[in-house]
Amino acid sequence: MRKLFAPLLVLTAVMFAYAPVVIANTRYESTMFLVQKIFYFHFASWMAWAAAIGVCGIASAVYLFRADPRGDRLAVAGAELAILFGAFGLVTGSLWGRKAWGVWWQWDARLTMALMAELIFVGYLLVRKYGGPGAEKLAAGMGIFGAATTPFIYKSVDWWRTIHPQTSVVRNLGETAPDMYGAMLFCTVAFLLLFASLLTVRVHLESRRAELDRLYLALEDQP
Amino acid sequence: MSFATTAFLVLKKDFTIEVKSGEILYTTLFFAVSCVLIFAIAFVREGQPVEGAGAGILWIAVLFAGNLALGRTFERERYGETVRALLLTPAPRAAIYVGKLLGIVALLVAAECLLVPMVAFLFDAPLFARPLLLAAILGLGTVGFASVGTLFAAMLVRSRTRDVMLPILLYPITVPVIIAGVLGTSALLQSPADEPVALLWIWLLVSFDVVFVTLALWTFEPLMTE
Amino acid sequence: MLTVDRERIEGAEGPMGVTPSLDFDSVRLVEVSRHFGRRRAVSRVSIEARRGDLLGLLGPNGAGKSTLIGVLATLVQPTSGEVRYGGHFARELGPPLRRQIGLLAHELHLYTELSARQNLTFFSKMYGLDPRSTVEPALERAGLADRADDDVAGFSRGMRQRLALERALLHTPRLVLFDEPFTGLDDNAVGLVSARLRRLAADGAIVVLATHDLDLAEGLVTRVAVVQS
Amino acid sequence: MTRGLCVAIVFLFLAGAPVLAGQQPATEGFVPASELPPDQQLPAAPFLIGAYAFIWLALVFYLWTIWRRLGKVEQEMRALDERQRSHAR
Repeated sequence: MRKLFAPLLVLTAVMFAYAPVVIANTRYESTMFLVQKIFYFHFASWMAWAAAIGVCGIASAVYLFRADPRGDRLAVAGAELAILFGAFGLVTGSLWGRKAWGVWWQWDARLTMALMAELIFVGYLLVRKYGGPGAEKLAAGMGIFGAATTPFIYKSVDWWRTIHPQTSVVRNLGETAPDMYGAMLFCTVAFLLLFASLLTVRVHLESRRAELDRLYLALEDQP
Repeated sequence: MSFATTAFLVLKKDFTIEVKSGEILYTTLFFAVSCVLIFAIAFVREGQPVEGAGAGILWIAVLFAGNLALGRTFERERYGETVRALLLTPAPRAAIYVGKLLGIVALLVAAECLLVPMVAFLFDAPLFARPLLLAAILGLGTVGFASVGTLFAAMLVRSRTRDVMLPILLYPITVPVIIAGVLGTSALLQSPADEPVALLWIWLLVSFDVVFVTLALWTFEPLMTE
Repeated sequence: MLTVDRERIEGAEGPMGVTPSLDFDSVRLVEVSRHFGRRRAVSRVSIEARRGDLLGLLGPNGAGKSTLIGVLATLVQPTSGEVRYGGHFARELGPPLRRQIGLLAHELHLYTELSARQNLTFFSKMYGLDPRSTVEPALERAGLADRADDDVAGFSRGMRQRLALERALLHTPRLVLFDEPFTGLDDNAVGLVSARLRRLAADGAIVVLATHDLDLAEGLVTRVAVVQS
Repeated sequence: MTRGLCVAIVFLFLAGAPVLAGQQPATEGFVPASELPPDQQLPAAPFLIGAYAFIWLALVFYLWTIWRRLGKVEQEMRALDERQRSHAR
């Protein structure tokens, strides 16, 4: 991982720096014009967010059943990044909504779902912080259940309120506007790479903390 | 020890204690009733209830009371650390979970038997127009909420901050149950009742229940080991 | 020592499983540690106890005795190190192993809302025993035959302790774990509990007793392990 | 080593920022003005810039928190190391 990290970082940074150029070179969408360009980062944020939730859920299960501390570290990192990318999605979505629908918050299905999911992962961090000794295990339960409930929240909120563009829009893009589709793919890959680098850095922080704990214990063991 | 026998024993034990003291049943019922009355203050305008408030009030009362009942039930197991004694028996641990879950569900169903007529009466809601569909929504929603709630309350027994942690963890995760319950019930309260929509929500509740009961059975044992 | 058929053990978790029997002659902790972050509950403890031993885990409060008892009871997972029951590891065994463990902690593991008889009946059923043949003798031994149908809530500390002891031993476990069993007992009750412990060890059980009270432990335990904080 | 990496990330992202800033005005000139209705052009830009700016700021802020937390851990490690050495003496 360590060997791969430096190239990963460089690639992420280059793609990220180049993304605005790619976006600037796409055509304007016919009904929303300029504000539509938020979409590229907005969509990419959700992809990275979904990846973060998946990582948190799976890593929690690994920690719970294998008692492998690496699973725990990965799960914390996943939960924090789910909050970060969720915030990206919520804020860009809200700004888009302000322009497209004239209100900041419309109880739109996807935004509402994202807000609920944010609650779950903030809850995850709260358990870790205030759960007392052995809270990692409680948090692992929260991680598994949080990841499992997200699709249900998605479906239920979808049926409750739907004014968000349907996912078919994304599919149609490939045929109607290949440059838009390309830019979307480019941004998604950039965000996923960003997610991977942030995950690596955050896991590194957690393993340093574990190392510190180990040193403290070793110090106590000395005569 | 078979799975069913264990679950039944744990349920019977909880039932015996509850019949003797009645503590959790009466406090939960009283709390649920006061919830409904408090909501009446917010949702009754000029002597008339706000349209469609009945479904929301009914579900919020059930979920708040559920949280209280879960906390009390496991406080009882924590006192004297009987939860450890249960885990130490050779009985399958998942069966202990099922026994506790059935107890909570029975308690909440008892509370609903009181709340439904009360909400129908106070808010002029035609709750008894489609009794079977309403029973299905309430029953499935209760099982969904209680399945996650029982697991979390059980694992939080070890935590000092369990009182605040339980609602913090439980409500966000059971958002689908809350949405499906409230919207399914309001679909039934419309005139005429919107049956296809109610069935859609029932379908969502069924899949939620299946997924979460399975997950809880699967994770109960490792989550309960310290 | 009995070899255990893995498949039958796994079946024991299933709906129709029957708990197979399992027995062992010794319990061994090898380099067992349990940490909570940088807080250490137990650090690299190695002890061994055999049948007939009355092993005293001595040490001040907060030295991790309760955690060790929890580890031995399979309720607490060690961070590192291994726990062996005879030739087996704890994680291989599950229900058949729990069938052989009896635990009496400072908290008494009794439902105070239920009567003495109801408590014993419930737990004997949970252990898959026949309550008709186990409950009455246990009540007799606890000296509670005449108060069998009174709620535990009305019992004195000594009565509760005697009942808790019999509850923990209902299923005649091979490994008997006691965590501070003498707290709040008068001299008479201490004598009774001590006599019961000696008899258990003489009957071939492995008895582990955790206490901070050196005076009581002296003359009772046959082997000593000191846990330092 | 890790601290260096963190600095490198922040630096690289910050280096990207001027590109973004430089591109924003360019996007408005990218399509001939006739293709955009005049009432659409101005009001949309702040939202777009705001959205992208938020992502950058939040990202930099998050990296800063990781950096700070990592710094704290490393500092504590050094303190521990020193304590151990004085202990040995």
